[in-house]
Amino acid sequence: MTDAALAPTSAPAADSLFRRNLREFRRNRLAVASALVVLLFVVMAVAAPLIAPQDPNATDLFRRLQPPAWIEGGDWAFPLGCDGLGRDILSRIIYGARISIFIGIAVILLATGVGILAGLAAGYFRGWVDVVIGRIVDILLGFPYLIFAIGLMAMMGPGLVNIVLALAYKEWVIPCRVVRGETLAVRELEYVEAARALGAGPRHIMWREILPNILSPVIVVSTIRMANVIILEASLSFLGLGVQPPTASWGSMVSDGRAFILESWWVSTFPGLAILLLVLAINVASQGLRDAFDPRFSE
Amino acid sequence: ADLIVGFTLDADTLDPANHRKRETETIIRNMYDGLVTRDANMVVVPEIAESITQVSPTEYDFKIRSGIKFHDGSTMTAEDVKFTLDRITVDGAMGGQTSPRKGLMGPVASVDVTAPDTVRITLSEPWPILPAMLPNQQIVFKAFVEKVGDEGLATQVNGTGPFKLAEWRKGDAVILERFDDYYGGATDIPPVGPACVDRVIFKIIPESASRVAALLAGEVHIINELPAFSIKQVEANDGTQVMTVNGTRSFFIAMNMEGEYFDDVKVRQAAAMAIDKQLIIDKILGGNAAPIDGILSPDAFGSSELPKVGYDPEQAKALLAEAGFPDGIDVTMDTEGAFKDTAEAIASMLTNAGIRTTVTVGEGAQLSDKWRTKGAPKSGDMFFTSWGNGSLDPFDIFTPTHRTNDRGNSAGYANAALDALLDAAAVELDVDKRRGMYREAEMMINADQPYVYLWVPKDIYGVSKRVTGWQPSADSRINLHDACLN
Amino acid sequence: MTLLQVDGLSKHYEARRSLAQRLVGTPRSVVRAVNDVSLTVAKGEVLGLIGESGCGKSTLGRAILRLHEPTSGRVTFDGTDVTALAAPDLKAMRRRMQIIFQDPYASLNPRRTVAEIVGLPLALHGIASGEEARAITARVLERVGLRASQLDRYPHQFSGGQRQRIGIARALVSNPDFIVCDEPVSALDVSIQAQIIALLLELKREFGLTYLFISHDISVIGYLADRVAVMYLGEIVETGPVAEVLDNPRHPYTQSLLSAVPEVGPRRDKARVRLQGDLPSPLKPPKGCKFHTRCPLAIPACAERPPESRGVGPGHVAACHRLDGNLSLLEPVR
Amino acid sequence: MTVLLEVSNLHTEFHARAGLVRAVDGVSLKVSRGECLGVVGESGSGKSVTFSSVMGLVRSPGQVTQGAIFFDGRNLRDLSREEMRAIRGRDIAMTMQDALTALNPALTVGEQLAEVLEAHDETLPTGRTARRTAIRDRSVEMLGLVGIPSPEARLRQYPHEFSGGMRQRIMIAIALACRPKLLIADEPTTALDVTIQAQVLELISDIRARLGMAVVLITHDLGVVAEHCDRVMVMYAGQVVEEGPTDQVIGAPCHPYTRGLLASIPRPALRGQPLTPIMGQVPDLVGLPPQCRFHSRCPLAQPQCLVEVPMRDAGPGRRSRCLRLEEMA
Amino acid sequence: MSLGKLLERLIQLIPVLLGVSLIVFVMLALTPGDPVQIMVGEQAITPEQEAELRRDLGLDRPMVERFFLFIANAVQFDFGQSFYHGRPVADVIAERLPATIELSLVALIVALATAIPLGVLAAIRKNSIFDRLATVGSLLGVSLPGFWFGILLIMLFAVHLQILPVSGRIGYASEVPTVTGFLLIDTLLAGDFAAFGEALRYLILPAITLGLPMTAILMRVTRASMLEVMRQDYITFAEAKGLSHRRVIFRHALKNALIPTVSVAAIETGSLLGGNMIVETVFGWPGLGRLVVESIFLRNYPLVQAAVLLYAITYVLLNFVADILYTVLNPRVKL
Ligand SMILES: Nc1ncnc2c1ncn2[C@@H]1O[C@H](COP(=O)(O)OP(=O)(O)OP(=O)(O)O)[C@@H](O)[C@H]1O
Ligand SMILES: Nc1ncnc2c1ncn2[C@@H]1O[C@H](COP(=O)(O)OP(=O)(O)OP(=O)(O)O)[C@@H](O)[C@H]1O
Ligand SMILES: [Mg+2]
Ligand SMILES: [Mg+2]
Repeated sequence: MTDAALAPTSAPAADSLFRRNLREFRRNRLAVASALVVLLFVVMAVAAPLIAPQDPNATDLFRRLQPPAWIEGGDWAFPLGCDGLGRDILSRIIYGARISIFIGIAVILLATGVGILAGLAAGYFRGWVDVVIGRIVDILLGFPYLIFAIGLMAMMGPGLVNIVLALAYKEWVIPCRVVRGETLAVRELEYVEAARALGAGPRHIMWREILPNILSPVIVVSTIRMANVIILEASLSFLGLGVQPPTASWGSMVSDGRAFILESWWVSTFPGLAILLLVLAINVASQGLRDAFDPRFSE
Repeated sequence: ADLIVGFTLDADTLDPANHRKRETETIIRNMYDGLVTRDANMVVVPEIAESITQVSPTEYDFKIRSGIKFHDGSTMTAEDVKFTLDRITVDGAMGGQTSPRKGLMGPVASVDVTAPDTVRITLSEPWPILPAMLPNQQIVFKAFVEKVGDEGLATQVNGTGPFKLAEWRKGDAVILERFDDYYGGATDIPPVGPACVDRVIFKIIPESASRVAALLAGEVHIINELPAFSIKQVEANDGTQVMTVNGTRSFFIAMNMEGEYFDDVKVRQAAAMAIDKQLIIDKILGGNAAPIDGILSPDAFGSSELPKVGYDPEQAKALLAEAGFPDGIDVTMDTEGAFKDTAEAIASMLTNAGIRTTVTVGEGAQLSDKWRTKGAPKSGDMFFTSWGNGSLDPFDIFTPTHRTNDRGNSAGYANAALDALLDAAAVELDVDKRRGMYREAEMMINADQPYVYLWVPKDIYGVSKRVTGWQPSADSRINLHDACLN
Repeated sequence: MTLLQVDGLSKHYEARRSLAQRLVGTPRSVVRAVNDVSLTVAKGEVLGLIGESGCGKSTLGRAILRLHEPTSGRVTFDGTDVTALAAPDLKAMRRRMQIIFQDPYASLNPRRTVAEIVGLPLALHGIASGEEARAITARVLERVGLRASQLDRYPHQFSGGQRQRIGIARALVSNPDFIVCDEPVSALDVSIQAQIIALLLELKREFGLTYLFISHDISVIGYLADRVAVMYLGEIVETGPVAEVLDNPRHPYTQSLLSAVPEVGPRRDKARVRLQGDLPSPLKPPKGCKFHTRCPLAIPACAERPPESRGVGPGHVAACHRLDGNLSLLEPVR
Repeated sequence: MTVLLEVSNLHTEFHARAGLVRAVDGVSLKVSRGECLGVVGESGSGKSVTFSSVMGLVRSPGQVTQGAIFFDGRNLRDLSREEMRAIRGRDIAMTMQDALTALNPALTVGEQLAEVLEAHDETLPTGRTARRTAIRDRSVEMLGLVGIPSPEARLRQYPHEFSGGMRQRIMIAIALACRPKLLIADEPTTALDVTIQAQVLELISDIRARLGMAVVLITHDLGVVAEHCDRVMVMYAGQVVEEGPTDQVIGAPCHPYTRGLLASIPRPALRGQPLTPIMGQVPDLVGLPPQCRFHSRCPLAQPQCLVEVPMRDAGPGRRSRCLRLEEMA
Repeated sequence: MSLGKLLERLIQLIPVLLGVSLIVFVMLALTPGDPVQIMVGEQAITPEQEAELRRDLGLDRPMVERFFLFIANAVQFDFGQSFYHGRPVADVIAERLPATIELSLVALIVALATAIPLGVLAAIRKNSIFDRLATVGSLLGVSLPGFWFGILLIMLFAVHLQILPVSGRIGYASEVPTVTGFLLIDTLLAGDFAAFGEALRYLILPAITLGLPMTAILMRVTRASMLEVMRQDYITFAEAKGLSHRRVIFRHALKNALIPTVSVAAIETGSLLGGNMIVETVFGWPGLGRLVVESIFLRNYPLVQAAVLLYAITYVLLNFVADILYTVLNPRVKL
């Protein structure tokens, strides 16, 4: 063959699809800013002991429902005021980030892991595997979410691990559906057939050929769902099934504080805003991810 | 005018003999009257009965007022009273089912109509508190029950109370209408006569913030279970005020006497000393509770001044060290979600005194499996809980929580002398003697400290200033017979 | 010497019916994509396979490789009955029988580098690994006209023609004897198409390869095949040496196909055969001769029974009821 | 023959992620009434964009930046959106490559046909029922014209209920519904099988002859051009590189690209002889220098070719964009 | 739609309902907490009375027997007696269900009615200020914890502005005869327009709280699918036909763009129905959700079982409706 056949292509050398997508993502300033906010929250969670001004669990009934610093009766040592037991709201928000983010990440990791396994199996093997998994999915979807969560929590008792399980039990259905759909599409593609023609077995095909190609929609969906999980944890708290005291989670803070909302609005409003901000940031960032990594989904 | 009550829970059923909830009774009680009732000071007074005579230790005669009409205009007779009481006390009297309210009637052996206007209740053994328990039962119309059946009674009302049922919007509201032919109610509680307002509506608002909001917005005129922290706001609001009444529910912490730490009375005393009750009452309960040093509320029969366990964390630490725990102990305290706040405040006080306490919030059903074990072995360290005493008689609070292996004895307390004393007091007819026996019992438990006795909170109501003639009552009933709306 | 022999090969696709559908009695629907096909390919030969879209060309190619399990029939490759092979032997056989796909985009995994894609057979069959595999891969890549420096790039960094070269390299790396080329050039532009055709012919000469070359472009087949098979609705209607079939087509379908091909060059008044109607659905193929619904020469017998294949010249076979009449659509009618 | 469409020095650009794409770079062309112009070129050479520009359908991020488009004496670039909309579908109609994607899957064929009549046909009666019947009759007539059997019933069906060839014919029927003066057929047969392709192309030729309209036939396939077009225009990388009467261009191309294209076509006649493909590949349109675009692949390339090459006359009715066209004869 | 397909659907329903019943049974069985204990509470009860009560409630039988009994009765729409209400579970649920459905439907309608136009507009004016505002708004919508937002709404509209009611379904001035249980319908049937308006007023806040996240999601779906559709060849072809912009957008684009919106709406409505107990609690809405949550805590087994089954049926039916809508929008799909 002549050299002419080797004329350079437009793409720069040694550039993976991943990096190209990342570059694309970086172009989206709002998304980058949001990703930074998320990062900030994560750092805050990790470094909580270093940055929290007060012990988050130290109660002081004399400071019960103390307003934020800028309001009459406030104190700059407790910038966002105190809750019903006189604990520093800011410090609890900082520590609460640990729980809320942990729950978000743990649930999504668990759900995505299970979802990928089930979805791959259903989409690749089809047949009865697909039917069985499909029915399980139907059953779970037909089961009202909160009822199941309440039942599960009542069954297992409260506790962080149980909250994660109660939230993950159905969450996996979503990645599962995505993975199954994508797998059904991808398994028909010629490169999968090519791998088979070369003698590759199902394991290789599922893990090496199919999975890498369906990961980006899964990641996109998972990040969006993470936002949802953080909100759902708050709902569980509302029903009295949240984390154990004195641990602070944003959800339990909002839900405990809602009783005071008419007179001491700050107790639930600040953690509520923290949820709002983090969830918003995750959503914006993941929409940016979606735009960059899976243009099919976006405009 | 419509008087609207923002109320926490809907009635489960409108059948006076087939429910177990206080909230249900509160609603029913405005449509059905009982043989007797209680006045604002919890004194039992005749209502449908004109007078009560104790004929013998086990026999009570009730003379029935004449001319009392049911809502449909029929006249009530002694037969209806007998029918009502039989329905409650005879096994299987409700279509094969036994009334869940049978337990409230004690050892009733039979109910007989001895004269056209007299009903006699015969007990199988003396039970001095029968009159105190009777306000919990309401008279139904025999012919009506036979017509609509037991199931029909769940949704239809034909009572003798000041209001008749207009409409029951399940889960939303119970709408009552004034019964114009009302005989007037207990003569001991003036004014007597038909109700003041045209209609009364129990509007169900379970979420307390929403209930308060509804009061402030003028949508409702009375709300129950006003949270203590909302008092200021209700008072600050122009048209509303706060009304309180001493409650009947005692709060306490059970310490597992079968457990590894609390088997030692020193540790139990240390716990009691570590807690600054008054501070919690002031700060969290807004001052709306009476501290207690024994199980009985200050208003209850037989209560008396007891030696106080003062707040003294240093002494608590010393006691702990004496008990062999100089470095303190690590324990958990179970409680229901509703009391999380208070429990946490207590836990942090205990922790300060070396009893490092973690609060575990559990669901009521599970906690009762764990703590109300009727003598079965217990696990866990502490249980922050409460026990109600609607009759204000020690009988239904002291015995269940302190008698060996009784249903509410969460501490696992076993004291044969106390058991004997309680059993004797239950059937003692001499009032003063009985009072003395309970004093003795209180002193006994005061020494053993199986529980940390905390307080009896007041019931707090938010009330529109338009409402007159209404007073909250200690049994947490909302009797709207005399309430008017300006 | 016969390298590949296909006997009575069929591949039917049956739409899955759920239990519920079966209970309700939803009728089964079967696509007879390939129906009782027999053919042989000699070593070193290029057999062209032409036919319209959906007639079953790809299915036949894949059924031969057992990428799709044949419904019935037998494939013998170099004396081995491929259809009877168990999994491990089949895997070994895959080294010798390869395939190149039509779509240079869909046939390369976008998440894997060229080295991984081309080197995959080496890893799967344990031929080589590590540096050795890389060296082999680089060599093959250079052979198909790419640079070794491009080994670590991803498919999207290549043009369509280059991607097709990667696909060819992947098929070549395990040193196969036989390659199914499933329309390897139809997605490419004319100028690129010529590059690839030239490459395939070079490789064939160099490695003594045998091709089953699938295409719907008669010009391409005419240019590079030794023999040709014409397919219609899952069946082979005519086979023969390429010159024979193109110059003297005997089946009316072949004839109309040839006449429909637009040709570059001075316009000559060639006789046109205008077929009526569209390709019948393979779900409900016509009875008898499958072409009879569109055939200008159809007689009642055509609708009743399928025609037998008959020799019509040296190595030239056609399946038509009306071969005897020696009719040809191509005689100028006007 | 009078000129119907005259495009001069048309430039259309796209602001893509990678940079500015000059998809159409100085294209000029003429189409006379009743004539069939073939447009050939490799994928991405700007064939479609050129004629989208003519129809005013270039969408963001694309933009027509320069040039004039005279149709029937009016410069289309000066028209308002509404005026342009009135011309589209009535005077200039277009068919697209893939009929399955070009027909709306959610609407019946009848509705898709009727709406174009509704939008443009001024001869329709105004009364509601009369109008409806008139539209219906016209629709039936159009489907009949493109050879769809039992058109009345077919009007109520959806595109997916038709075969590929029929869909293509339906699209042609829609395009022709208002008897346009110019039909732009963008690769009308690429997605079709040979036998069906022949049917459709003949249909277009037929109708052209009957209605006397001009046709622009965009295609990859020189064979199609050879058989159906009067004149041909060859595009390469956004530019026209050669144009002229079909037999002349195919018989004696005077641009090395055209020549290379013709030599690349495998033919049975060439069996055994090596093909002579054009080496290399189409250049990327981003940031091309202003020089001969075929230079890197051209067997005749010389250093002096590295300049901007204009279209030059190459005989009667023929033009070519090659510095060395004289040497090619 | 053929009868066969309908039958097929019904057959598919069976394993789902069986599975749901089984799970709820196992769940309740494994959950600690004894219904009898909870019921009796602080009251005194003898062991004999307790045994009798257990027998009355049917709790003395083994688990497996109870399960099959439940299934056998459920097939005849008999779900047993509620432990607390002294009446059949079916009656108790039937009284609460219309409120839940009404709220969910209104929330759904509000969500669709705002999400679709907003989504279309955002897509048409892609990258405009409006588009960005709508995007941020929709993200806010899914980021708010519902109960918190609900209470904020009450504070603002009911307490401070006093223009909307705090809680309940309708005022008590008028008496509306119950026909369907749906107040909006019943008031109209009664010809009482004032009551209709009042019922609407009571619906506003809960419907917004419940519908907001869904509005946000649907808006995003509509916008994305609209943009996707606008890129399709058939839109270009419609433009090439010289059709008016309105026709291209609403007739050609929207009809296709609604397809994903419908399927997402179906899924979301399912979670709307099953997840509105929080909104019901905050707004004192007398729906089923609240009752079920209470019943779980009270271990009112028959009620929980029946309600869960009902939710599952509703979910399946909703999907069925979505399927039908799907075929209307997308003729390629055949039911
Ligand atoms: N996996 C499958 N399931 C069901 N039917 C299939 C499947 N694959 C192919 N078919 C059907 O089998 C028939 C033959 O398909 P095949 O792909 O072999 O045709 P082809 O001749 O290669 O067509 P093309 O020229 O379009 O590639 C078609 O009708 C097709 O719809
Ligand atoms: N929306 C767009 N954004 C960016 N570039 C575009 C866009 N549309 C077209 N182009 C560029 O314009 C150039 C010409 O495209 P055009 O569609 O006209 O080619 P074509 O000759 O019609 O090719 P084909 O034969 O594949 O249809 C291409 O290089 C393409 O990359
Ligand atoms: Mg194929
Ligand atoms: Mg094009």
